[in-house]
Amino acid sequence: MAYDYQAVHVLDGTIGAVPGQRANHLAVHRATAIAVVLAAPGHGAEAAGILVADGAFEARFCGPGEWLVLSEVHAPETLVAELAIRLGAFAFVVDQSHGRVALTLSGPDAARILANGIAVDLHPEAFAVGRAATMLCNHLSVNLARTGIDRFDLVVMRSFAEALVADLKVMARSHDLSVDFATR
Amino acid sequence: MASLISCPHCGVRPKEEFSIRGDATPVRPAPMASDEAWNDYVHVRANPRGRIREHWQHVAGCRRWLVVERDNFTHEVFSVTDAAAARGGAR
Amino acid sequence: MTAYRLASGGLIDRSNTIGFTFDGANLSGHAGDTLASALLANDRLLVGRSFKYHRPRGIVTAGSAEPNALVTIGTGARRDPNTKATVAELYDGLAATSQNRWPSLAFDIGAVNDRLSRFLSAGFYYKTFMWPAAFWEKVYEPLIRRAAGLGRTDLPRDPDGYEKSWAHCDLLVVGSGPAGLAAALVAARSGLRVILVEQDFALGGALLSETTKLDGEAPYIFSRHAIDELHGHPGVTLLPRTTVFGWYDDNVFGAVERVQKHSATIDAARPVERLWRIVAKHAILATGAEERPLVFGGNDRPGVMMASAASTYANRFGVAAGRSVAIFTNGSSGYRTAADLSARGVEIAALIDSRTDASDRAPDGVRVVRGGGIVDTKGRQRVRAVIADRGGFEEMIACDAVAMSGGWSPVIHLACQRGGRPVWSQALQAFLAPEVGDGLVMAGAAAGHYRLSECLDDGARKASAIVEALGRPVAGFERPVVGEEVDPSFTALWHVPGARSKAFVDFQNDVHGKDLGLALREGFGHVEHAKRYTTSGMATDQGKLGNVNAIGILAAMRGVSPAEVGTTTFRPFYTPVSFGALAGSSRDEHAMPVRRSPLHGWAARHGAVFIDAGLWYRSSWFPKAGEKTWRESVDREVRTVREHAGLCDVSTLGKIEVFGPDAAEFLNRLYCNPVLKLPVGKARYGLMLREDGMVYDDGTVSRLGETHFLVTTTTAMAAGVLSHMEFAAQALWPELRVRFLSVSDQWAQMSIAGPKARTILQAVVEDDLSNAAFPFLAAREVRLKGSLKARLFRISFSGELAYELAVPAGYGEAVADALMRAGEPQGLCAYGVEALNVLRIEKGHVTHAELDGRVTPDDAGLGRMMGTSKPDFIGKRLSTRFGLTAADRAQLVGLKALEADKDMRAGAHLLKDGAKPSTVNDQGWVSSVCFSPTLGTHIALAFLKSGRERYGEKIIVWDRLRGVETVAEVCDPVFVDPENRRLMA
Amino acid sequence: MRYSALSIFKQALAGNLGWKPAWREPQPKPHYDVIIVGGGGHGLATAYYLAREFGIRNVAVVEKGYLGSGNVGRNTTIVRSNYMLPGNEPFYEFSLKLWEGLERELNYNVMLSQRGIISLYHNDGQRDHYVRRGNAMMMEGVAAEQLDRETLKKMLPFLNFDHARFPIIGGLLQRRAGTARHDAVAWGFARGADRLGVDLIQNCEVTGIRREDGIVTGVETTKGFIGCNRLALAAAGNTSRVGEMAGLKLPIESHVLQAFVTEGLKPCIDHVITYGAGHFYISQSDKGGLVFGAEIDGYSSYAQRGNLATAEHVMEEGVTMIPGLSRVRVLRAWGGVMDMSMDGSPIIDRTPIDNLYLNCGWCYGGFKATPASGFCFAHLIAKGESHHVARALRLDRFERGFPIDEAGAGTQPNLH
Repeated sequence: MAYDYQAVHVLDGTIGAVPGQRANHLAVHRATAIAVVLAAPGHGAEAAGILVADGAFEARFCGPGEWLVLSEVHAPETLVAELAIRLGAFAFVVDQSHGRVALTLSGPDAARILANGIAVDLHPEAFAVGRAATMLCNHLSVNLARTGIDRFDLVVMRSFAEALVADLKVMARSHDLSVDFATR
Repeated sequence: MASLISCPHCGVRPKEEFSIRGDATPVRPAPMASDEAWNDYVHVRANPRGRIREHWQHVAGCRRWLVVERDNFTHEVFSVTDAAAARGGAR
Repeated sequence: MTAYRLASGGLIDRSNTIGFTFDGANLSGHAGDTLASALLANDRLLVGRSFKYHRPRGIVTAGSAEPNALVTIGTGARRDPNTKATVAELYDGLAATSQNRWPSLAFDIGAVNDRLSRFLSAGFYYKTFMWPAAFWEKVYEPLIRRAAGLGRTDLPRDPDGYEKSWAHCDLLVVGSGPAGLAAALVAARSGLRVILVEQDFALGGALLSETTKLDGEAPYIFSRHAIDELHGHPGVTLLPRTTVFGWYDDNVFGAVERVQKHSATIDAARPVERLWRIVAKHAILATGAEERPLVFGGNDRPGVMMASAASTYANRFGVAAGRSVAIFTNGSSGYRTAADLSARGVEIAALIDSRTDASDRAPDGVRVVRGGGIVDTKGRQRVRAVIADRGGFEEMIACDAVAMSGGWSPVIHLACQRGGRPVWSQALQAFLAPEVGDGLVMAGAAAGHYRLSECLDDGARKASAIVEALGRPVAGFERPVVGEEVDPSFTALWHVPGARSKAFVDFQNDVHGKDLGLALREGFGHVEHAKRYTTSGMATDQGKLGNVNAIGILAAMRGVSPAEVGTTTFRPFYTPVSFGALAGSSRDEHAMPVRRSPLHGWAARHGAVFIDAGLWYRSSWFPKAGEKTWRESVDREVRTVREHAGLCDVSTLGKIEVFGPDAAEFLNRLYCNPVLKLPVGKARYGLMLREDGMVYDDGTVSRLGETHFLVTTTTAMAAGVLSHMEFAAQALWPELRVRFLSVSDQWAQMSIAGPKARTILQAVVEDDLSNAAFPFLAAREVRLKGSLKARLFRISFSGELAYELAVPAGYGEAVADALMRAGEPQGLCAYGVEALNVLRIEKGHVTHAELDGRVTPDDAGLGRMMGTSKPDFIGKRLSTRFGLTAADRAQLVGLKALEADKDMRAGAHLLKDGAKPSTVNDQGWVSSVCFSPTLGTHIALAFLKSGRERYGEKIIVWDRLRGVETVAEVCDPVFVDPENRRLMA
Repeated sequence: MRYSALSIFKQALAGNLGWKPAWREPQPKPHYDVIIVGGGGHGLATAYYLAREFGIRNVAVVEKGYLGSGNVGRNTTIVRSNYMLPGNEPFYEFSLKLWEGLERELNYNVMLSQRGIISLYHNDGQRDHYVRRGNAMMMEGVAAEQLDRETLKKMLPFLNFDHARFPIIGGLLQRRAGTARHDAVAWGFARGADRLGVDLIQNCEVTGIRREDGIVTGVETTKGFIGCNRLALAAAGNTSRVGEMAGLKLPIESHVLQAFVTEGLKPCIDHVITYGAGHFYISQSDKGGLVFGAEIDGYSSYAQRGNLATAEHVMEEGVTMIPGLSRVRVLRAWGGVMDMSMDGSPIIDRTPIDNLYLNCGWCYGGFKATPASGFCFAHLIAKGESHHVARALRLDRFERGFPIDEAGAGTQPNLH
């Protein structure tokens, strides 16, 4: 007997979609491959160099010698494999495609909504496009990346995704926000 | 301190992103050090009023352990360094 | 037009009439009114009763220092007790009720206290009510409690929402009066990010009630222009209705914005209050100055108010404080009030000036009594006359209001919240803020610059200095031309001599001059003692009006300067802040995040009952049709596992991957048992100690590669263990080349346990699972049929042949479903943590019920695991301390119930048969209990003194709390399969 | 002068002008039998019991500020004896028994209000823990009751039973527990000690400890040298600083704990209630303010002030336990300096230095201990040996391996 396993998304049934494409939108990504790269001790600079120079991946800073790498095009296994090949002995690569959930918050009020739970100054001069860091959003640790003036990605532990979406809705209560899975 | 800590890796963050362990001055003795040295390490604290060094972890951020040097009366912070760097270790 | 509303003037919108109620009476006011101004306009001067003597009290101020006019606003679950009428913005449908009176505001039984007041002097309660002892709780205390207190609540659930927000700025300006506006304008024009906060609903501060002209116009015109300009700067945030309540370390300010406290209908989509945490590079406190009351006989009579308040009511709200107002002053401010009121057609009964040498000019036709003082007031619920004394000559002056001005105190509260002590200024006869460093400066009246021109200049100057400090070019600020202005000089007068009735210092708490005298007489002369003994300054206004007078009076009595007496400590909150605002949206079900296992949906589909375990919800048991109690379900699940097989969700266990050339050495130092030689592909039980030698956590260590490990932790300690490992790696042994990552969320993990486990698992796993190919403690990657990669560990908590299978979280449900289908012919059932608990108790396995932080490995029967030959591991050294190796320590044992009809339960203690219950005779406690379906009896794990020597002993399981005592037999804690045949099968 | 309803009546008729100071303001004598450093609750109680129980009256209490300026004037006034471990429970029960007779003993109404403390629990594990604790109390003869959810719903209908993240499933009640008026405790002991001849010396900061041949002979103070035969430290959060003057290194860290009070309300909460899903605890003072607190801020501090993040967290716990608190306004926050010990339990012991005695490590539970702490410390100083209920509270218990770790949190003081 062979099995064909279907993956379920942690927010299936619990996302509480707010339909429409409103001024601000929270999109939950279903199929982003996510890996964590841990630089081998003493090889932080080499690993960073390879990740940046490569350009094929979007590496987001988590901490010294630690990055989240997101990919919309790779499957989890291929992402890990490709990273491992490129990084060689300079890093350990761990698949976290099921361990994390990626979301995108966009819209003119995005920074204002986030300020209802995030202490980091999100003024574009203080947290510029391209910056990423791990930080607290209310009671949850998230990796926040600014991908545009009015566009942020959040990456959160899978088991906290439901709580994060609930929190973001409350944070956006005074703003116009739609919530759904990303269409692609 | 007590409202914000400037993480050397992540920048200025609110206190609640960190958890604190305590005095960073005692150094773990060698396994064969005296009973007194071990008792001092685990139990005894100088606890001065004024300039102190404490271990804080940036748990909700980069998860690094930091040494925060600060005044425990004025709450002024003098420096925040990575604990491993403070011990001269690799990252 | 209502009784005291002036015919014209003020910043109220007379075209917009607003209806409200006070104690049920229908009244009306105008948009722009406060509740207080509207009540005054309606001749509702009596608004409350004082705390102790229940004296009738009126409106004293026009701001946030108000001690008397506290009312309850709102009805039902939206009642806000103790709300200051003087700052409450009037809105249509506002329903206010008075407090601390019974049966009515006008007739209050509690006022009998006033008649008895000489027996109720400061601290009287410390000296009596001591006999008979039982009377305190039964009689005296309930009486005191009922008489005390202010507003009423029966703690209904709040229907409204709250929000919190962070804000960042170069400059925070607190207060939107002349100094604040000037500062904000300079900073905004210079391109700074500015936040301007104002506690009032209208921006403008003193400019809204000031009459000195700016550029020839009413000053509020200037403030409107300034605000319009500020609105146009993109870097400026204006926050009216927002009070900065606290100044915290690193120049972080707490502020609360009243978003919807000025409306009868609440928009549920928005918060009613918002808490701001403002991170400011610099801050300017332009908080103004508070006028001081004068301490004279009868100074609490309704109708007696601050002179500045009388001016504000007239100028800003178009309300007369009275028809004929007596003014009592010790400085120039009283003359300004006289001018303001006269200009609006209010009669001045007299202007009584305590100074003999004043040169201020009163408006034409106003009678001035120089060198005089009020010694008493007449009237009951409204003043109708004052008795003025000049050089021993007394005179009764008819009036229906008294405006008093005792000088000015800069509002320095925030600047003193971080330990800085106020500094007495002899010149200003006031306390000024201490120098607190670059981050925070005072400006305008808050800095002791009282003249309007000085306020504007000072605000602009302080902001310019900040712009410069930030390295930016300073934009210009051209101060408007200031008309004739007042320099409010005064001669301090702490206590008006010759008081003929009580002269109050603290209005709300009914502290009068004599109370302070008594405190001093009894040795409570230190300002903190005096405060605590008399309760002066401890009311909801925190002494904003009274404290400086109290200090002055103490100083005078002690014959020292107020500087020597000093102030009490300034602490948050500047004005009271609701629990709701401080808590924000983190309440009820959202108090803490919910975590659900990747198998949650699977468990739910199988009918699981969930319990919370830390932040997680875990499946507890899976009731089947016909099962009436949880025990029936759990017993069935246990039997099924022991006889067939069961599947249990163990995804919530912490999982940490460890990498690096020194990974083995690192883990060898972390666990008390040896790890170094663990072969690749094998797992091992691991026990972690704290440095003090007590057990911290247990779990498993699996070696997935030479330099790659996976460790598991208990659900409860997952976060703690990760931090502990990070500490060890970063702070203790940074030289070790090791890295790790929590992968808890990546994996759905299920335990398949029972004699049929292998058969079932083999149906979905490609790899050979035979005992030879995959023996006990094997741990490695396997491939599921259908090519999904998984991790498989042959470990057992239940004592059965068991495996833990981990698959990427999203596939968890599908794999669990496949296993359930594959196991159906074998009798596989889903089982929950309750059954798991029974299984592990039967097997004598410990959890945190046993490992409670006070237990050594030896206590738990795991002493053999200690790798004592290892050179070092965390906890090694202190585990050899005398007390941790003492022979009479409580050791883990099993208990078998001997009385079938009596319950054993966890938390019971142990006593020798026949021993008298006492702490000395206490032999230990029961940590875990279950009914064992396998043994058909109740069994327990317990800690018993020298327990391992006592197998076979009959012991009393003593549960006096639940009234159950029963006898049990002490035995080995492993009840099932001590030879481990089952798990090796 | 003796206090009574009659004295109040008489004095009132005389315009309250005849009241005498509650204590003298003496100048220090050159030498005392015993000097106690610290004029807080514990120091004053020690002085009182030294004089009253053990006949040692040539005693001075030296206080750097005003009497009661430390934690006795800065706490949440809770009095209870619901402990679990044998090293603690008899001691705190002894204390509660002393509380029960304190008012008549001191002729001072400290307003002990035995309104009961209810410790809520939220899951089976917590229930078992509280049952273990309740049975430990009953072993010591201390009455405890287990309350089920239905009983709690009747007693405390305002609790969050139905919408809580962690539902309340029961509680442990000690009826004899309650609150007392904190300042009055200091004042009552001060007055009592003064009447027995103890010199209470305020505004007198100890700046050094003089030793001759290793033996303590007195203290240098801002009012000059004062000699003594025995020196007793009861300096709470400043213990390490005073101890350091004698070369002592102690198992103590000083931490800040915030407490809060709301505006006055008519009676609405009649018990002391503690929240098991957090650390929140609350009661209502006789004046009507709700007095509450929760966990310590967690970092070393001598600043007597806390941070906003902790305050917000305390409020979150508060409204989660009692949703109706939401619209109640918090009036004031304050911070005390806690002498956190390494196992969360106190120390009443001799020190390695002759004639130097130590009373410290009260963490944030010192108020309830005040009478027993004073009594047992006085016993130790007077008799040279520990009172039997305080025998476990030794300084050397850490190195010898006999911690009294009520929380099971190990040697990290901010976790207790």
